[in-house]
Amino acid sequence: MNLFNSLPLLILLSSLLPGLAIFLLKEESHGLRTLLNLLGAVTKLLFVAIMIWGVFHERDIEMRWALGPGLELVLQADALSVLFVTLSTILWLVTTIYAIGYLENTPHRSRFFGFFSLCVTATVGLALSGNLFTFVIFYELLTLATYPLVAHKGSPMAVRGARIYLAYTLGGGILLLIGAVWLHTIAGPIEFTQGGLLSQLPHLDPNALRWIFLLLIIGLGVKAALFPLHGWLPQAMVAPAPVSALLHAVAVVKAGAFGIVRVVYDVYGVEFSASLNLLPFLGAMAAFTIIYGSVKALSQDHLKRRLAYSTISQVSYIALGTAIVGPLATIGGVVHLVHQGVMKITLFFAAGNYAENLGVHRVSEMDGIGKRMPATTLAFSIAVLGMIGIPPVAGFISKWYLGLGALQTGDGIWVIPVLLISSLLNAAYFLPILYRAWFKRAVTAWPEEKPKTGRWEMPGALMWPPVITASLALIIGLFAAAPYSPLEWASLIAEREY
Amino acid sequence: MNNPMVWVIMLPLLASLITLAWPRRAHWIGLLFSVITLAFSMVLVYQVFNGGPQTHELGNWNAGLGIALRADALSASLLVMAMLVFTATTFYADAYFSDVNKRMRFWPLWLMLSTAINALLLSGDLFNLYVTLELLGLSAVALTALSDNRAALQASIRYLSIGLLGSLVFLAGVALIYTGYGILDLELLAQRIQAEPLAQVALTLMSAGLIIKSALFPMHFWLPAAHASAPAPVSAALSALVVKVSLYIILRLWIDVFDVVITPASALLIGILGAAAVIWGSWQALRAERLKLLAAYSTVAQLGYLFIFIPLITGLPEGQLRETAFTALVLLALTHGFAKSALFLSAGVVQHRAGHDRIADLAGTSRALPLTTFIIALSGVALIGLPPSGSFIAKWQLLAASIHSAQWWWIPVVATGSILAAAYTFRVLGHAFGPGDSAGKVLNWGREEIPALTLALFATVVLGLGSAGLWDFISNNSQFIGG
Amino acid sequence: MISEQLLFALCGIGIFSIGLRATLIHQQLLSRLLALNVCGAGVFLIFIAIAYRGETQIADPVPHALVLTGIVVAVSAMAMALALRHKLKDLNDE
Amino acid sequence: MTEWLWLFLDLTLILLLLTLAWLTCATHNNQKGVTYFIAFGLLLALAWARLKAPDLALAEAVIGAGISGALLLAAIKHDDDAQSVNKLPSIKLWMVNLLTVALATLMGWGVWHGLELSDGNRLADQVLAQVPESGVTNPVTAVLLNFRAYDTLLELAVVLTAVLAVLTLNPMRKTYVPAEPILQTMLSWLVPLLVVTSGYLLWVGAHAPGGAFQAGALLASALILLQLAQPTAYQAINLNWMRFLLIVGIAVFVSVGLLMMFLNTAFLGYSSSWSGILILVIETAATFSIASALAIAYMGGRPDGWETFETSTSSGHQGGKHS
Repeated sequence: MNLFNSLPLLILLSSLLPGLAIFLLKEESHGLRTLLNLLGAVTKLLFVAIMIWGVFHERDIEMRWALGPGLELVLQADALSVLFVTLSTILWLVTTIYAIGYLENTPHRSRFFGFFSLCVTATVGLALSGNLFTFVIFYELLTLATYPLVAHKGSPMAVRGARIYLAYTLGGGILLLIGAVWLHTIAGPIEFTQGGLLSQLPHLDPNALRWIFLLLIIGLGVKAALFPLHGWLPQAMVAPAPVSALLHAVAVVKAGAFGIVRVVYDVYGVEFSASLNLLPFLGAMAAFTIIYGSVKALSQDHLKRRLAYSTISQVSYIALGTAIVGPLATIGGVVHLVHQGVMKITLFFAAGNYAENLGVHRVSEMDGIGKRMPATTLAFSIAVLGMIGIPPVAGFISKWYLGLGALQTGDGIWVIPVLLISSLLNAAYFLPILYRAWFKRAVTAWPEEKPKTGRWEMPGALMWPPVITASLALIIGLFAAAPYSPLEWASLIAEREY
Repeated sequence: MNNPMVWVIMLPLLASLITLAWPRRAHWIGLLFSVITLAFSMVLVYQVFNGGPQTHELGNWNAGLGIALRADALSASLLVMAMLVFTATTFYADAYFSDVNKRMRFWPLWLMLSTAINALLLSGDLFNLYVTLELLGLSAVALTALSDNRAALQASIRYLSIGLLGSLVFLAGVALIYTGYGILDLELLAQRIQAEPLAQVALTLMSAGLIIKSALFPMHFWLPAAHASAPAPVSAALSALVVKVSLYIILRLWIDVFDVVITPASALLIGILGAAAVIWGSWQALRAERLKLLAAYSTVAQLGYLFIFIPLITGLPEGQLRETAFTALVLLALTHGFAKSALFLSAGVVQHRAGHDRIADLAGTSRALPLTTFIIALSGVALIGLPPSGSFIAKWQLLAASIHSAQWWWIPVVATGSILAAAYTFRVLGHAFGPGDSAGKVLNWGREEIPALTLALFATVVLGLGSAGLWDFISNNSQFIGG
Repeated sequence: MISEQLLFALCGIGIFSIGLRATLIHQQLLSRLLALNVCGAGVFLIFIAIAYRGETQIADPVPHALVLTGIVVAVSAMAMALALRHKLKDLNDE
Repeated sequence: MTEWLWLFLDLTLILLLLTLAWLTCATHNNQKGVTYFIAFGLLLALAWARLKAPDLALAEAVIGAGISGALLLAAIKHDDDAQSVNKLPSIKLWMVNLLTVALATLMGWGVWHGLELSDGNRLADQVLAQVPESGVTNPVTAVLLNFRAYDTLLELAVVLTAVLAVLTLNPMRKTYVPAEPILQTMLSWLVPLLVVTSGYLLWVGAHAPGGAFQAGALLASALILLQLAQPTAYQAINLNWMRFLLIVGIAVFVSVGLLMMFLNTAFLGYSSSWSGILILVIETAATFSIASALAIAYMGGRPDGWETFETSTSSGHQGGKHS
């Protein structure tokens, strides 16, 4: 086995092994735990760098392990998986730093970071899955690894939130499983194939394929929080901020969206899906979710809840991009996978900082917060602008390509108003926050202000992560045309899919 | 030394005698003999893997006149599972019994139970099966009665009378078989049997007896009390092994010996009972107030899945599909054996520490007993059928078999059962995650937690990732599949 | 010859059924135990009836051996059940 | 003519059997139930004799009716007379009736069909042809201790398991009143007679009805009678001897089996010239085990001092930390 073929396994192990080791650590051994965490994250980043190079040069990166007749664990790297892996690896590193700062002096950190690493392992495994069977396995594992994170605080609220989360995701998991098994029985092992596997197989019953598509999309839609399957996401907000960040930007929601992309492009094939009349259904579901999430976000005073509904809305852009046939829309959808992640994680870091440093949980409490915490608020503002789609922040690029893609097809023209309305709504629920933060004066004292300790507005481990991710959002927006940028990579994916 | 089949039966029997004669050293003898027996069971698997099904004609009389011991892939793999569970539980039991006299009473009976299980799995003769069933039943009841409180005694009395009834009904079936065919040997019987009224009546009787013993719905009513009130290591063996070996005989009869007799309707009937068991058992487990009771009801449900396989296997054409479904059945049985024993052993640890196993009062368990909580979670994963456990792959194949044989109605049953299993597992974990006072080390009761962890890992990781090996083993060395 | 076999085998079935019915009906352990033993005797009678091969021939010894085993197993089970009953009574008296 | 007479006698026997079975099962009174059961057992012994199964007739009389009866009588000795009877709801009763009748019909059909199907020989000819090879001439003993000796070994294990349960559950019953002097005298005759008969049955089992189980049961009844006469007699018995007696049957059986496996490849595969003597050795050991097992079962529990740690529970075993 050469280096390239063992890369996927190495990438998995680089977070799995530290995770398992952390479980066994004593609560007090902070140093060793931090070292293991960072070592794992950096090692993974290194392996991912090698993998990017390998995929770009079209090296074969694949490993297989049989589990029974027709059932193989396949880990492989193609352009799409590399995009997702890179995103999660980078954001994992940042989130780990943030979590170390956030959870300082709280109990059960060994357990937390153990499951945190397992969660990333599952996400990366999902990204690297080479067939539907492997994907389903990691999809379920992700559910399992995130449950203890959501329930982490142990309070009745947390346990309840975790239970709701579990009920939704396991229910979705079963539908996905049934769909996957059904597809497996009529079409054999479902290897992810660029251009779509099923489109190359003749003599399949189109009605069965439609039903299976429905099962798969509902199963995946639960995690991707497509309306009406989104109910768990606002409930899961009880989790600690780094977990919310991870859930919304990297792991769970993204896994669902990624799965939809995989099913449409690499299982059915986008043109074949269109010929089965499946895409309008997906597109309608996505478009409705986009509007619905935005409308709901308008009325939320609780900041994290507002962000949660914003996620529901934003992630559906990915599904929307998938539902429109044409390389430009594909680029828009796929690149939004990255852009939304980077921007949304910034927002959650900032929300966590407000809560942690000042005890601010509600939008109505945020008056004048920009003066008190300028760095965090600046990062927050950049991300917000990106979310609305204002250039040059990354979010603009996604919306631009989605719009172009819709125009390109002709019959996707209805997408344009959706995009416009949603952008207006985004502005409507985000801009007031900025206004309060920067232009209003703080009237009363902050709910629970922590004494200032260092030279910054708050400890560096908490302040820098949002600053870094906000800069990232700006950079990938500004330098979208540079080689290896997410946009370039998404174009590569689109090119290979069509 | 060339007959591991004889040794895996005789070693625990001898050990039982020695522990009776020499009670002060009982635990060393028990541990030593179970490890050696485990080694022999592995030798047997090796022999079957390389040489196909094994036969040992006792007393050098040809089977028919005498009794033959037989091992094929099914019995050998169940045997190894049984011995692994038994050995791990033996290590656990060594630490479990705090009362010296109770420990002394435990060992001879415990080793007798192992003798019975091994003898039953290797038996190739109908009447011999009856004797092993009785040995199994009596030793299991005696072990249940070891926790000498009223509930346990009432449960064991009920367990005993139900068990006796089951074996008598089975024996009545054997009598009919001997009346018509004059044969007791299973392999000879399989060659002679025809789809005629006698065979059908006899199979009905034998199955009815075994259904009572393996607690298939609606004959499950005796199980929860017995399994929940026995001492933890005994519960582990009862749930993981004792009910499963009765089920093994049913499989042996339905899929191997009597396969020509089975009609689709009868297979469907037993599958429906299995489906009812899945739903009912899971529902009761969800409502159970005690952890051990939950585990016991979950056994009722999990056994149900195994029965659902029967209409699927008989409904598939001979060949690879059928073979796959059959192997999945074995995989599910093995996984459940490991997972359920791990769950009961953990419940024992919880009970020891907290003095009770009431689910609603488990708050703080995840802090005080992190490893035990982890083991409960791992076993839960296997019971639900989530990856990476062996039962995930088994359930995948179960669903696939339902689609292949166009018996789609099992799919909602499996889905509902899995959801309910998730609900009862995470109900326990939710309580365990609740706030509690003392934070413990990762490993607190090493001599109890490590055996349990080993079993849980077998259920999840080993059988999950290594299941391909089982497919090779079963498909190459099974007597029945593929005619 | 067939007629004697059939006659006694049917008698065995009758005894088995009487025992089975009583086992299912009785709640009390001792009655149930007697019923189980009657039930067992019925099965034994089926075995011995079909072993009979007429006045002139030696009967089939295999069922005889099986039933002998069965009788010993039955008495063992009864001893155990009675011991359980005794213990339970002791506990109830306390 | 004789045929009709036989048929009449057979039908009478069958009718009596069914009646006694019904009476045993129908009563809610334990005393009556046990009495009927013993009578049923004796009648069954008659049926075995009628069906040319003398070994069984002997075993049934000694074990089925004798020892079982003694166990039952000892068990109900201290029962209260008043017994609460829970009546089943009639719907359930009818379901049970229906089930039983249906099952009986099915079985009747099965047996009838089975008798038609069979050539009537079954294993008989095969076994009888091999009896000369078995080392004994009584075919039942040949089956029990040679052809199907493994069954018998496991059966001894069943007996041992039951006795282990008895030993773990209760201490020995101690409530016996010493017997009347007249009974004492009678016993002093009866016990030696029983012991001698038992030895005879063991010996004769090789070629005539008899064998280890019947002999063991007789020996056990001798022990029980001894106990009735001298309640303290057991205290004189060395407990280590008792352990030895309990396990010796299986120990010898397994040892012979394994030894034969080394010599002749098959477990319990006797060398034919030795088989007679080996069977006798096994049977002798088994007789002792069965006798002691049944006697303990009658005593109802463990004698004093059986559990060596009974007084010193603090013996240092690591597991004690949970208590």
